[in-house]
Amino acid sequence: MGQLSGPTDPTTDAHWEHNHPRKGFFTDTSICIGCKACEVACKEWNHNPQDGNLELLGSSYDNTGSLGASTWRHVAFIEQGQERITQARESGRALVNLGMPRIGPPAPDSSDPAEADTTPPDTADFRWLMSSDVCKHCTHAGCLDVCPTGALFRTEFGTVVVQDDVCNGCGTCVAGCPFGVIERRSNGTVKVATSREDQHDEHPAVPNAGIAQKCTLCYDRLVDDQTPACAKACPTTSIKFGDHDAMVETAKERVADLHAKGLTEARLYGANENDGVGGTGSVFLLLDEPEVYGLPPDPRVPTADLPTMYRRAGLAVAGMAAAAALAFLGGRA
Amino acid sequence: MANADCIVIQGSNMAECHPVGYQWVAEAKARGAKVIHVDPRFTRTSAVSDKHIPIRAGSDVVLLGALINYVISNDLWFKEYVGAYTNAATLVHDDYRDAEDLGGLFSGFDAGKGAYDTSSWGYAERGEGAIDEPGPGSEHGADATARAAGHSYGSGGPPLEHAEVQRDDSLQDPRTVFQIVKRHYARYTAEMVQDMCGISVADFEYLVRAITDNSGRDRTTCFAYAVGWTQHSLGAQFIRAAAILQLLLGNMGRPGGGIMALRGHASIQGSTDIPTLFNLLPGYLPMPSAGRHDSLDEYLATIGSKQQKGYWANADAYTISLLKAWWGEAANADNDWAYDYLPRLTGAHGTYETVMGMLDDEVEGYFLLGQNPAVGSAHGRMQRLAMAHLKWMVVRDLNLIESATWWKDGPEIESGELRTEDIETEVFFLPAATHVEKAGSFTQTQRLLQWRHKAVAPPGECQSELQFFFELGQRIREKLADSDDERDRPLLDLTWDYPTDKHGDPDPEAVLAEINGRHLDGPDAGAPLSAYTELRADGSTAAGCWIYTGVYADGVNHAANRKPGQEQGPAASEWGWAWPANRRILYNRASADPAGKPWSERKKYIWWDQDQGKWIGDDVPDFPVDRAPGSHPDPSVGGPEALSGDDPFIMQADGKGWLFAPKGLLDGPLPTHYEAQESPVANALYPQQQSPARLVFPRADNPSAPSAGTKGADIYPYVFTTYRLTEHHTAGGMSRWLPYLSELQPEMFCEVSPELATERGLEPYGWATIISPRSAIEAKVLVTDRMVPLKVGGHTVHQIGLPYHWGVGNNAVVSGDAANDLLGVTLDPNVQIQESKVASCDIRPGRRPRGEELLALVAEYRERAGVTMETGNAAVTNPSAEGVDPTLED
Amino acid sequence: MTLSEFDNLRPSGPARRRGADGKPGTRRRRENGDGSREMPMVPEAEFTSYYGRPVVKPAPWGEDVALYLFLGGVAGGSALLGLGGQLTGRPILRRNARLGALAALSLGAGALVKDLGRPERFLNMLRTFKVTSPMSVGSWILSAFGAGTALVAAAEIDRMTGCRIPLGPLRKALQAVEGPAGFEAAVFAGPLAAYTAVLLGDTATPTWNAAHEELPFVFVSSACLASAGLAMVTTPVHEAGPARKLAVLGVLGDLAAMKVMEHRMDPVAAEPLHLGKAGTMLTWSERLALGGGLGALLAGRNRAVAAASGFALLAASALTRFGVFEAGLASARDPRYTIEPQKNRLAARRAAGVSDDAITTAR
Amino acid sequence: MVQSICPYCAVGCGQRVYVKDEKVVQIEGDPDSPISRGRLCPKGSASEQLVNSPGRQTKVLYRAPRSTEWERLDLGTAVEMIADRFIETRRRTWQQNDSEGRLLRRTMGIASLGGATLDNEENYLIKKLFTAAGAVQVENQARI
Repeated sequence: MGQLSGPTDPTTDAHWEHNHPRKGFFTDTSICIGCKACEVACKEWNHNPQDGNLELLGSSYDNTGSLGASTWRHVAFIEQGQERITQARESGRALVNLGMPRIGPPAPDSSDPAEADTTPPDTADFRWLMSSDVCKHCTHAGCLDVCPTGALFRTEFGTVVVQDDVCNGCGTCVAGCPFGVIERRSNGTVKVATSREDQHDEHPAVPNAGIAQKCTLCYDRLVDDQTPACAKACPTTSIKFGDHDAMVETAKERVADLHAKGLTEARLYGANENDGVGGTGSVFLLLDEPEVYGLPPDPRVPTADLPTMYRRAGLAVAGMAAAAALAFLGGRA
Repeated sequence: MANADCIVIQGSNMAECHPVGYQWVAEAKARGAKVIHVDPRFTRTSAVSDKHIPIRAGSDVVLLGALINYVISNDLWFKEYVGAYTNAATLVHDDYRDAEDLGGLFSGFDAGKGAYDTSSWGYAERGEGAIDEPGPGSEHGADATARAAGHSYGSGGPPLEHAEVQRDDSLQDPRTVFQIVKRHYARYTAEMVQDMCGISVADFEYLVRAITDNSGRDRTTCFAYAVGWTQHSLGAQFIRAAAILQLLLGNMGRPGGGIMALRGHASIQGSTDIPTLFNLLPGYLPMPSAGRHDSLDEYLATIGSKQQKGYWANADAYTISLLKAWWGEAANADNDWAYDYLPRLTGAHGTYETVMGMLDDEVEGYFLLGQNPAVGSAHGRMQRLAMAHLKWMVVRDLNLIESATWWKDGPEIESGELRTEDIETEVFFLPAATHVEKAGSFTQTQRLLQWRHKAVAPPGECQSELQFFFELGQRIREKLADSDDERDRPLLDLTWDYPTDKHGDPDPEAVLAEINGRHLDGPDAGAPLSAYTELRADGSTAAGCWIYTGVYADGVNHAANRKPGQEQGPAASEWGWAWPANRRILYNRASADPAGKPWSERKKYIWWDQDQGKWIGDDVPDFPVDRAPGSHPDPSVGGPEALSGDDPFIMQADGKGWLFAPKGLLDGPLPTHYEAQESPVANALYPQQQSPARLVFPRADNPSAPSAGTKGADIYPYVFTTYRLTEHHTAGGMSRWLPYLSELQPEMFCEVSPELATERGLEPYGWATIISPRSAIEAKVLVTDRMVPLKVGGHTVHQIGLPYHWGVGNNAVVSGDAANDLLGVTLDPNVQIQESKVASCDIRPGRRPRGEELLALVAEYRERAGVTMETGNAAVTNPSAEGVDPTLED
Repeated sequence: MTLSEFDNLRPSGPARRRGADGKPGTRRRRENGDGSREMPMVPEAEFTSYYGRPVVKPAPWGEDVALYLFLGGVAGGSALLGLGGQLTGRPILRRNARLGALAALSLGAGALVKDLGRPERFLNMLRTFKVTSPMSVGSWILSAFGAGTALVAAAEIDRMTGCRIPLGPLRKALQAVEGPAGFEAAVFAGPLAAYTAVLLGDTATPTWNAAHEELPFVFVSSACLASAGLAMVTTPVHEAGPARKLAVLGVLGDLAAMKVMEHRMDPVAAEPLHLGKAGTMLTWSERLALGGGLGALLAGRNRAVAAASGFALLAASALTRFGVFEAGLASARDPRYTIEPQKNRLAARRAAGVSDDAITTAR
Repeated sequence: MVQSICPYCAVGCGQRVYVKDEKVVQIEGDPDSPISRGRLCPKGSASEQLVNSPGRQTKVLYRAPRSTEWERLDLGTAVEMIADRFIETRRRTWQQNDSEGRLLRRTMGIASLGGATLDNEENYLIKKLFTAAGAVQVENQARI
């Protein structure tokens, strides 16, 4: 059993004897244009079936809804007015100030991004946030930890992948993911129009029905030294792919850049190896609180508490045995 | 574009419609460029711009005019550039009267014909009078409209007899172009912008500061537009207005400057270069018109005078080479190179006239080649009803589009207007090949030809258009082989002998070679031409499209050039081939100052190298390469030889950039604000409401809503604008059949502001019915703060956004009502493009009625509004205020 | 005006504010049309989510799994009773408990397999042993428990049929291992009853996860009272004394553990235990347990009362499992249960001066 | 692998088409393209589905006058029928001269509307054939 929480190199933890650097995404939502090329490129490459009921979902231009068994990239659309923008800027500024305890009033230090010129940039009374979500490929992956069959495994690139031929669809991983990413694929079908000419009757059966499915970070492409499909397609490089360390570095530079421009609402998500999942393989730059994008504000890999749980369970077992003993030892009363 | 310091995206939703092109904007922005989006809606482009400025649809000329006015009155124009490279100093004819003086009309308006006589707009000649337009007699605007004349100038300006013009380099003479422009826009102020466009003074000042701060020697501003500008009754003038501004600021012909047209389709540029357009022959040569081009000499004289400056002076060589390419030996000096094999135009024969011709039973047969007019063309109802009048039609597409199935499941079947059993039309559906199942070239929006190789054979009975038309041509020629009818000669004499592969597929490279052209005589006979300058008017060369000459130079398919971008300079001249002559920036001579030196080190592109005695730089110079900056040849020699060293605009007849258009436009020499055909706003600038020269079609089946100030305008109180989404492709033929795209935008919707939703009781994500004088459609309601009501002319204007990708049918993965059904047909007189970006409507909650009740609803609205065939169709709004004798009106 | 289709699911709260200045021409402020509402229980008033959509996904488990939770407990407790009977010479109790264990186990395991996405691959559970996976650990526990239980039950059946099953020489072996097998099954009985609590606790499902410390106690208690209940139903009162005692102990443990659990859980995460279907089930579970326990304690020697109490206890246990199961799924479906406890604990850590362990960082 | 160009919009993004057993298996952006640098929009990314779409029509269909249904037709027969109709309509609607005796040499009975996703070479043949046949009403998306 490897480490269950805290900073670590997941690849080493998984006993890979090699030196592939860990791979990951950096999704910079500040330059996302919401085109959904990532969603389509992903489906195209992975042959994921269409899902949904072909209806407007009632969430701006997002008709995908969330990540799921057949949607491994999901673009969120959020419309916000000035009040919320101000709040976001404030909450971001509060983050900047965190861990910088001061005595007395803040010193007028202009190099401090929290105190930098924060004249709001031009479009401030309204904004439309777009963000492409994906599997986080956590350092401590809940799905992977709880998988009973070994179908989920840690690759040599530090990513987390399902082996379709091993998974028996127990569904534990679905509940194990703090981000709601992995899902068991139902055998929903590719919906087609009512009337088609005869030759179109046959539609490909939904592949991998009944088993857990999620982003593989294009494992099949990585082994061929190819960029994942979504990152390759992304027209504005909002989705960047590379060595995890470099991605984190880029993300940190970018957020510093935006702070310098007064955009204190910018913040990183998943770039901290001390967080509840040991940092994520997919790092994001967000412009508001994570929950606004449907991301958990303080995720924690459930397995981090597993030792406690086993201890408590052990105690309970002992209690049960004691109760049984007590029941019998009372004699034939 | 990546080199720009400021990018103004207006009339385009670039991030949404051209996501990959947008990477260059994103890159410029990352480097510090300011990106401003001016658009009625807050779109995905606005979301990633520095600023979004909401504008009332159709009021763009007011804004651009005010920018021009601001630049002139605050002395912010680029003096050296404007003085040397534009026609600012040129004097205009004495008879010219501006729209400022005539209540919105320019001099020469013929109210009877609803068109301009443009002769008074000409330059003043040295001596006296105006420069005559070449060719026999003066052409009336009404006739020019019929030729969609504006479209013919895709590669340059219209002709002038010669370039000996009167100038006043001090720009003080009131007859100079500069003074005329200055006066014309004097009333286009920030306040007018606020009143007409709904843009606050602060936002206007932000915009003007961004543009002027980023123009000049060191910096450049770029404008990007798309169909948001072209699809208006004054579309061409929107673009002209931007061009005037860009010329004044010195942003034309320079890196990071210019006006970028963002076209919607893979080869839409190509399909105007090699036009499937009624009024053009390949290379922007006009189709001959009866009465105007009855002989080859007349024809050539009207295209380009031998005495004018620049490359159009050689139109004879281009034309005769085309005739040689088509009719080979049958085209010879004795029969005027088979000029009479060409059919003649007698009026406008554009797609909308064609549709009306169908309704009048004049058209029997119709080919739809990858086009879905039942959904994608304005006034979809008229399109479908017209198709029911055809004897036969051929639909070639990948999927069973609505234009192929309208007889079965179209909206008119549902409403009972048409009965399948009564429709006589024979319909042939022929499956087409996709882009990977055939080889060929696309020309993209920056005139770059890129070759596609064939990856696989088409499945089943699918065929490329190339193969289909080649075979169709062969069959027709076989069937007519014995004909001795003279009318069949052009078909029988046609060069139609392309080599084919074993499947009978003609070799597209052979076609490309024919387009490129070859030598017919002399030592090089048979060899491919390498540049259009090699074309001759003596029958010794043949070329199917002169502007593409060079693409097959040395027998090499340069469109297939694929040197990786990362291995070349920024102009990437070894990837594909750009016409003309592989130039990436047109008129790039203007990137250097009159003396030939770069305007600045930062914006260096093409410059004069004194030692080598030629122009050099990052691109192919768009100029005679050895013409020294200071040279001043005798202008009377005509042609390229007459270009001075400081005449960068080599396709214009005087070598200058046109602030004022003395020729070529049919609706005014200067962009002037008129309201759209249907508008709830009165024109605050002039008594004249709509463009007087717009093309209207007063027919019972093409009614217009009353405009502001007339009775019934309040029945259709809202403005709607149509647009597209990233996830879909035009009429949906290539997207609504694909599950991956359909699921991303599954249903037709309309975008409305919360205010409008409250006003009309619209439920978010519920249904609404939108009613225009033509039709009514239903859509899901997307209530969003991205739509903002604008305060215009004292009242609130609500705009409704409608994507136009859906259509009614049973075959696609997703379907829905078509926004284009709401539109009527009103056209820009210059290019005959319809006005589909703005029109009037009403909206109410709930789904639309079905069957006959739908027609009753639309009729009831028309009745309440008092709509008649005349509504909105008067050429002159207020004759007495505009100096027009009202008796001349029809 | 509402902007989200989820608005009608929202409890009526304070009227949402509209943009204050509705003047045309200026962009209005926009309230979060995506699920914000006032939170009475939490000082931080704002609750934001993405259009009210869940953050975590509920386990794709149907009621089969809840049934298994219940039956697993029954089986485990029964094995203990069986061993007790074996050791203290209560043959009927022993027999009934052993058979009960096997029956519960078979049904439960069947339900579990049925719930798999690919039931034909159920054996893949045993291709590896992963201590980080309670499901894996549980599969092995189940197997081990199953081995002993099957043996002792086989022996019982053989005895009941008067040794008429043609076992040949195997009968000797079976009789030889019967005793040790009873022990073996009992060793895994407790873990069988308890591991399912870890299985639920070790998820991101808010209510389950928040209950992870006490849930094992609830589950073993529930297992005790259920198995005791079964024995009270099946076994004559004269041999069921220990079962009655175990029932009383189980009820006490169950009620206590439940109270402590609810008390120690994050108050928001505990809400689903009281709401809706889960709330109803857990309320009735408590009542039935109490009733069953009192019956066992006061009138357990009456066969009829004993049987009724036994049924009540079985039902109580089933309702506990179904209730907890359902509460968890409900907590996963509403983003509030994910977001609020997380925000609260983050704020609490920050208030305590821990500022380096958040997933959101400014640099 | 074959180099191609995206058929959707006028940006002209480079594509790489991967073929296996005479079937297109994948279409991706071409990183060598200086226009697109390997990137594609959602439509471009869906190109493979455009080619292999389950809804794609691969057989010739014919609807006879007044018929309520499609019927199958052989490709050769269809082209033959179209050629016959082309010639007949052209003959019937031929205009040799206008009222003033000026040459027209055309038919107004045949029209075409082409998409702008056709190749230059295809447009060239269409324009050439129609012009030679005197059919002037040739239009495309550029005006729509």
